[in-house]
Amino acid sequence: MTEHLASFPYLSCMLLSPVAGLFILLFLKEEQRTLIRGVSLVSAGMAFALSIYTFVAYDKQLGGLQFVEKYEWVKGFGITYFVGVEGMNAPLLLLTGIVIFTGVLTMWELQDRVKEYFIFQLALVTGVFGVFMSYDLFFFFLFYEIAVVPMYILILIWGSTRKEYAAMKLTLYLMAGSGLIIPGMLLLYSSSGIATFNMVALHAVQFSPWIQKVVFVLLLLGFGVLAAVWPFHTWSPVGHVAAPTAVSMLHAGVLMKLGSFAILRVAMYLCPQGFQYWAEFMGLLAAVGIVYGVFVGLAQTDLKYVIGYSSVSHMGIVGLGLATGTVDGLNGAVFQMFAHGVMTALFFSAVGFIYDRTHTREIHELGGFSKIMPVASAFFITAALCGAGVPGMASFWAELLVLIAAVQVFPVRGLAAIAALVVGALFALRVVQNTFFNKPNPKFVHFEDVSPFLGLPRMILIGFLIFFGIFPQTMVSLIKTSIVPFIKGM
Amino acid sequence: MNLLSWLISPPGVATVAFILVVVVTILGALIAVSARNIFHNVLGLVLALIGVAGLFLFLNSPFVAMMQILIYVGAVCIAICFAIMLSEPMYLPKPPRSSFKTLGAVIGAGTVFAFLVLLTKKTTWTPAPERSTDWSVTTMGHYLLTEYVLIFEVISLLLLVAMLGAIVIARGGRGAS
Amino acid sequence: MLLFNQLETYLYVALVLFFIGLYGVLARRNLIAILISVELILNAASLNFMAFNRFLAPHPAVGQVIALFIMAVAAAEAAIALSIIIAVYRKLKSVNVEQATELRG
Amino acid sequence: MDPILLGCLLCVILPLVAFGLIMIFTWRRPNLSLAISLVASTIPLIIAWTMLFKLWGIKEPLIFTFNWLVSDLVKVPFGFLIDPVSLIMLVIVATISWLIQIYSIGYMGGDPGFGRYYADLSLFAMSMLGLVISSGLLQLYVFWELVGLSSYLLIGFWYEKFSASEAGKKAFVVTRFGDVGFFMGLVFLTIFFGSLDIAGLNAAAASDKMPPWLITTSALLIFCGIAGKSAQFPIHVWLPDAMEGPTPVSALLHSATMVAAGVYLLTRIFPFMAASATAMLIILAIATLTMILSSTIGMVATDIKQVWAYSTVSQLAFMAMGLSAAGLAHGTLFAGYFHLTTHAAFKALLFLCAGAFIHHFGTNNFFVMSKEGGRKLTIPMVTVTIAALALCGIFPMAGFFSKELILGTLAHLDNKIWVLLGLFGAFLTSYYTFRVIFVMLFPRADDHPAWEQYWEEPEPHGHGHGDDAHGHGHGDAHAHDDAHGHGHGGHGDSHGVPWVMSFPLLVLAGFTLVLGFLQTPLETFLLGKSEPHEMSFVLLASAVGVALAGIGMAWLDWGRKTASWQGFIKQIPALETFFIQKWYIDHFWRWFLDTFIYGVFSKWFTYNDRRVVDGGVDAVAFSCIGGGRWLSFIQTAFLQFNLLFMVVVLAAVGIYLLMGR
Amino acid sequence: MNVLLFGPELFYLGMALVLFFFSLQRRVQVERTYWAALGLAAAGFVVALYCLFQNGEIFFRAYKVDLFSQIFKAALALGLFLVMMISRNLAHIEPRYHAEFFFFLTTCTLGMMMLVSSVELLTIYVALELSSYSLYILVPLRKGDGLDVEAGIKYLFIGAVSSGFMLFGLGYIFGATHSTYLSEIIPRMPELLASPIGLVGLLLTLAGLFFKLSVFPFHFWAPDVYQGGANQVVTFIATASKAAAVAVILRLAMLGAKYGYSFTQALVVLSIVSMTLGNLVAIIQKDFKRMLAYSSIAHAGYVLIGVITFQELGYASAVYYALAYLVMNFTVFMVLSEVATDGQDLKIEELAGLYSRSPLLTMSLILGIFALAGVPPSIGFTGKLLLFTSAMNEGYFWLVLIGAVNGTVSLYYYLKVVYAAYFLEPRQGPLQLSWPTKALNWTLCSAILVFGVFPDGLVELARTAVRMVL
Repeated sequence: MTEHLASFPYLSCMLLSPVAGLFILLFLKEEQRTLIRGVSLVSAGMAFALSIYTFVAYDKQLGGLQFVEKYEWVKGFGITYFVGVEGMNAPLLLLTGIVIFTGVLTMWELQDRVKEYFIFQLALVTGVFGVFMSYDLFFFFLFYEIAVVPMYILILIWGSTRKEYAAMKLTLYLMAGSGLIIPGMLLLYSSSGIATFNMVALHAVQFSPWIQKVVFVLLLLGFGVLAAVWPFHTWSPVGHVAAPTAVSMLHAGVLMKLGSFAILRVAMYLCPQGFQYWAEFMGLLAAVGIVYGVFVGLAQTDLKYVIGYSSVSHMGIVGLGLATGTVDGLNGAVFQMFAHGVMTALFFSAVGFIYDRTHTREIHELGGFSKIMPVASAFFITAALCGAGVPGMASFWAELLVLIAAVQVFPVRGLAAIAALVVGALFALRVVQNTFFNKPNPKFVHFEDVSPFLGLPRMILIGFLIFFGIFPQTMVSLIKTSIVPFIKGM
Repeated sequence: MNLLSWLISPPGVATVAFILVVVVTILGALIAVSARNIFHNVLGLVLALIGVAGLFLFLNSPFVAMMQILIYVGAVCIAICFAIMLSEPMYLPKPPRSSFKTLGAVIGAGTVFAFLVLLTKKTTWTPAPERSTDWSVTTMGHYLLTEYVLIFEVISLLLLVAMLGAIVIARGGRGAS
Repeated sequence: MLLFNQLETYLYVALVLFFIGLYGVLARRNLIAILISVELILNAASLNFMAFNRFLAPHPAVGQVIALFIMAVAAAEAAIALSIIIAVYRKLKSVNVEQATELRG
Repeated sequence: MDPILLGCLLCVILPLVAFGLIMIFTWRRPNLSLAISLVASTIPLIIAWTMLFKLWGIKEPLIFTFNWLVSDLVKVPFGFLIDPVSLIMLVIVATISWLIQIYSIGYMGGDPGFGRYYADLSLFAMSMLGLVISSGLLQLYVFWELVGLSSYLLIGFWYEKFSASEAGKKAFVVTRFGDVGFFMGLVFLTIFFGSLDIAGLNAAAASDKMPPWLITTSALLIFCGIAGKSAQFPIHVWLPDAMEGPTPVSALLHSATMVAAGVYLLTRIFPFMAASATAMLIILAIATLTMILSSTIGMVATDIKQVWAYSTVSQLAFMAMGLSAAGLAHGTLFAGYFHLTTHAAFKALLFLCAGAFIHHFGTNNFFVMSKEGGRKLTIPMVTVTIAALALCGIFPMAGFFSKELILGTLAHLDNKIWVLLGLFGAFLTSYYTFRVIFVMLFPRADDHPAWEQYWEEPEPHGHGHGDDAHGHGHGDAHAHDDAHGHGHGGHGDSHGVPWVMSFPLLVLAGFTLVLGFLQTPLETFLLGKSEPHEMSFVLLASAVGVALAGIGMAWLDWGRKTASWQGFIKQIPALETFFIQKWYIDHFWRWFLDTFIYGVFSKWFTYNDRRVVDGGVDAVAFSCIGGGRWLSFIQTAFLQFNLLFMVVVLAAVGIYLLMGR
Repeated sequence: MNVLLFGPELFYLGMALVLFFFSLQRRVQVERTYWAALGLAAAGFVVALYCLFQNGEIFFRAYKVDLFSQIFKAALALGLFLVMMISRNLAHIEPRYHAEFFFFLTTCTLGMMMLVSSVELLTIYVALELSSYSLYILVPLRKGDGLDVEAGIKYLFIGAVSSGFMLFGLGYIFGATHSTYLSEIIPRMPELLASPIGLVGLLLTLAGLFFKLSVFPFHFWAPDVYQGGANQVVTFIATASKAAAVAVILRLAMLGAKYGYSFTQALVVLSIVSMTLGNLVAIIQKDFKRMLAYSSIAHAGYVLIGVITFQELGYASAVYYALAYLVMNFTVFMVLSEVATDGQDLKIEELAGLYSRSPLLTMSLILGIFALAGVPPSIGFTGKLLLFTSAMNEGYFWLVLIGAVNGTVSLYYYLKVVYAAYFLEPRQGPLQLSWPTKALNWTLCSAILVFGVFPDGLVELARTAVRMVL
């Protein structure tokens, strides 16, 4: 892969702007709430701006790895600080920027332990950015865990609904995943014979098929936990339900993508033969997840559970796309990561708004919210329609690419996934109908609608969904620049 | 007949004496761990220590044997006696021994014992190719102050620590209570 | 070969002492008796050293020095152990090791 | 830029912009929203007509394509295909949607969701226009889905009403059911053919470049989508329910344009579909069944919109019959397509008239309208009669010509059963249509016993179990007791129909009268040549005869002074119940959904998720804790036990070392 | 002879004497004693750092001064200094014994310093005993109602039996090689390990050291002593003495390297059992220190992973990890002893509401706990990953897998601490921290982060150091 060094450390700045915000926050007092929010917003905004910049400024003609920064880190162990942008991670960096920026805005009204909240959130985001931009396994894994662990505290303190159980379950489950990742990753390192964590260098090594098989399945399962691959998904609905709004947004929107991205970036990239061997299995899990997610979601009565299971289903589409191993499939998978990220963020931010007001998410208790809060409802309905795969939204294209590729490679699984779209529609509309339509619950009629300021983050999300829904090529052409060489390299 | 003449020959006498010493040692050790009266234990220990000192004699080092008697019998055992007197009164009824525990101890210790015996049996010991025959105390003193001088110094510190510690710990409660 | 002129004899005697000492440590209740047993173990060890010294070592002085050091260490250990045992007695009113059973799990 | 291309782009973009503007900024301000929407629908209207006149007589289709999405195998072009077929449809859609927008000013005036209504209409206009001029099937699918979305939004426009939101959901899900088939067909074509270009597909199928199995499979799968959109058996069930939407919406979407999109698609890829005789035969069978089925149900409905809805279903089926028969008999698409055109005019008219009545009387029950003096609304009454005549195929209305053509095509088939069934359908159509007309025209005296029967609305059984998990169907769509009580009170008084509402009626009535005589020019335009249709007088006579017989039957039952106001079907109560229960198809779907989707899959998957999958995870966690507790017993308080343990382990390790050597 | 070679030891000897004189004074001068001890400890750390790059052999080659030993000496000096830092409030030690308390800490440090430099078996033994005896005394020095002496007596006897085993092992090694000098033993190792007696001798010798490190099955003292000992004493045991044990194990285990497959296997098994047992049992603990004891057992298992590689990288990782462990464990203990203002034992739930009682301590606690759990970007994460990496390089796939899974299990109980500190509502008022404590907090936190993110310097240092022992 060609590497183009950065003229200016954009990526490090992107990575460090939340860190800088975090450190400033450490020295602020809890009482200075406005300042705290401001600092968080600025640091998130900087990251957001930089992520947009890298997305736009990435030279598609040039291709390869751009904005590269590379420093020796630990010589004895072959660890380098190696970050870069290519077609497949630029969208995800952008996604992270979007979600964190809107997430900070969404949590603007937080009153409880504001300082700590933003500290942990920024820490988490640092990890997410780091994972997406790292090309060194060590840093990849380091950031991966940074992204996971603050979740515990975020859910524990600012969460709801069985939050202690959920926080513990989520964290342990994800860390159990990394219990599989470590051996897999290190097996690659040790059997490469070149003693480096540099992924690009490791990619050049021909690992023996046996090692590839072992490592791939370890990484698949390990990262698969975070990607909520069936049957390792049960933490996700529970965790989403318990987490506070912005954390759910980040978590479902971005964190789950870490898992699938890592499967692509690490497992498939470094163990192509392992991937060939396990692709069938991976496709099976993904297809089961797609079908399973919608059916289980159909029976849920808590709004966030519903979204949680829809995430399981949608992440199954990502998995299916990855499993195909074709250009279309991978394009679609990456696109779906982005689209699902924005969509779920929108979902959760809409639900969070309603929950903040009503303190319930039971579908039975809600109703007629379109009357009470037309704008908030519109946000949710938009997300639901996007989830149901309505064209004009980004996720439609992603699903289209994945499903076509899937039918091509795994006909039965692909067709099952397509069939699940019906239930997916039923599932999304059922929620919309019961929550937003019908007669309003008199208990809630006095609530006010979203203020323009709080509507802004949601509008940003919708804007991105629709923009990439109408102009999918802006995204796909970018993703393609890295997927095509990626497939060739396999 | 042969045996008798052998017995009165110097090696025979030495062997008999050796066996006697060994028996004393082991008997003493057995008393030290098995007698129910704690004083008997101490006496058994004394016996065993003296036996070991005798063994040291057989091992060509009267100096160490003397030190053994001096330090162990003269100091350690006396200290133990003091401790006995300072602690539990002798007249208290003793709880019955638990056969389960004894069995466990025998098995545990026996395993290690058997294992080490087997090991010793298997091993062939090779003496050093060149062996000095200088058994004098002077040489020992020389070693003590050259090669082992560091340990020698550390031991003194160790003893200081032990003394101070013993004082602090043993005295501690009284002041507190 | 004479009995007392054989390395193995001494090693076996040391092992027997070790065995008895270990048994005492594992079986006795009285803390002082346990200490006595520990002394036996240490004696066994020093007997080992002396035996190796007598039959194998290049310099006969080394083993003797070691034996001396072991004695000193044992004495120090006895001092500390006894003082702690007295402290135990003072606080628990017993020198029975089975009375000291607060810490568990 | 090519003016044609610019025009096409404007047709798609303007309504979209209007939708966005209204939804984001002006949805609280009715007049502004209306203005935006009207601008965004008038310009396409002008463009459409201009293009029709400018391009009248083109031979070669105009194609403009750009890359929309280029992945690897999947290449989605965005483009416009302008040929006679799409031009005519473009004009129909633009015109009717413009008329409806005008009409709605009156109909929807004062509704709190006025702005949103126009936004949704704009969205519909955008997607329908886009659908019509799509150059590729995938692009068509995109707009197809968007049409479905706007249909969902408009049906559930009065979302506070349970039945309305329910119907919207049902419409979306049921059509999605068909669309999945459509999508699968597209996927097959993409994979095995590689392109979804409409012109390319038609050419390839026509020139035998595709394997027959692929054509048949994809054709049938695509027909699933057509069946969903055009409400063919067995997934026609959403359309009657869709009448929950505002009546103009029903006129626009659920009769004239959107539901016709299915048939339009069939026309669009007619050469491709026609390449598979098997598929054509199956389509013909399904369409015929649908036609008979919906006509019979239409005979017993008491809701005027229901009647028209079933009539729509049957007419769509009739078009499909025409097309598939043409496909089987190597005919042309003209018959079906012509009927589509005429039907758009007269069915929209029927609905708009119904809307005028509903708006005026605040009820959907035409018996009630009749009693309240429905015939006094002159313009609607006259136009509805014209439209009804057209529906029955009475000369000189437009319907006469198009129906005649279809029956002619059916008659070309070797098996005459199809044409007989077609005639039977025509008979039923005339009967139920004039049932409505006669009831409206000739109300009985106030004390007539028949009122009792129709005044009392049957208890709708769908509302009883309408909790969230069972949202799907409410079987009976009769109940409209509170039919959109939004702001109609003010209009309910007697000063007739406002001009914004009567104007579209008159325009459409004009079309209904004129269109039939444009048959030849249209055919020339569409096919490049006009073949003289050998008019079989037997057929002509039987067609008209059957229509008249139907009207006569209706007269006997409903019209004449002494009519019993009992349908002849009353004589066979079992059959009547069967029809009233809509052949139990709704029941079937309800049962299917409850039993399989909710009862089996959803329930058991959920159980499995909680107990097996999640339970397994928790079990691991608990076993760790249990293991910790168990292991903690090693750490007894007894020093000597610990020592023993230590010694034994040490010995074990030592023994292992010795053994290992 | 260059005095600097023996500089730290001499300094600590002098320091011990000074404190000894303090203890002889009739008047109890708590403040003065403390400041003297603290000042001396600080000076000692400086001396140890100053002597960091000394190199040479003294005492007739019985004592080797090289970077390896000097790093550990500096670590020990640091450990002592840190423990002194938190000994301002020795609530559970009689005021009149404060001087003795510091004295024993010093002698213990001295013993351990000698331990890490010794290359002669007997010196190792005696130095070990010196450090152990000081600790035996320190544990029951606590004011208490019996737990302290119970812990003390258990500690003592387990230690005595272990050292008995060790002596036996030393004897066998002596018998087989005729020498007590490592430099003379190493050349004979191949033939020695060909006979079982060498292996068993080595195993028994390691028993005494494993006792120090609390590796299974010599771990039994740890929970009891951690719970029964005074907080500061336990801090010292948990930090400095672990580091010393690691150092000497690294030196000695080398003897068995490369020759004994089964020897390595045995160590692997001990490592696995240690971490599994430690982590599983820690889950059910209520007492904070007791939980940390089990965590230390688990960590002993982790360190062994580095030991059994017998390679430069593995050893370097083990050194890095030992140093990391010192810092992170100390951080946690510091918080513990700051929260336990009366010097009492702390239940985990007594950390309740720490976030509002003292945010700074909470930050330290979180960082320390996360470092122990191996969560990035902490020193613990880096250390653990380096350990795993080097083990994987040697092909210990299953070991790494089990180690990594164990990491997950351990997270459970570490998170329980976080849970208590962050989630439960406070039952007591805010904690006041003195400025040195605050500074200490910040320093430790930054150390945990900085060395976790920028490990290169430390790793290179450790690599250079371990080349001395390999």
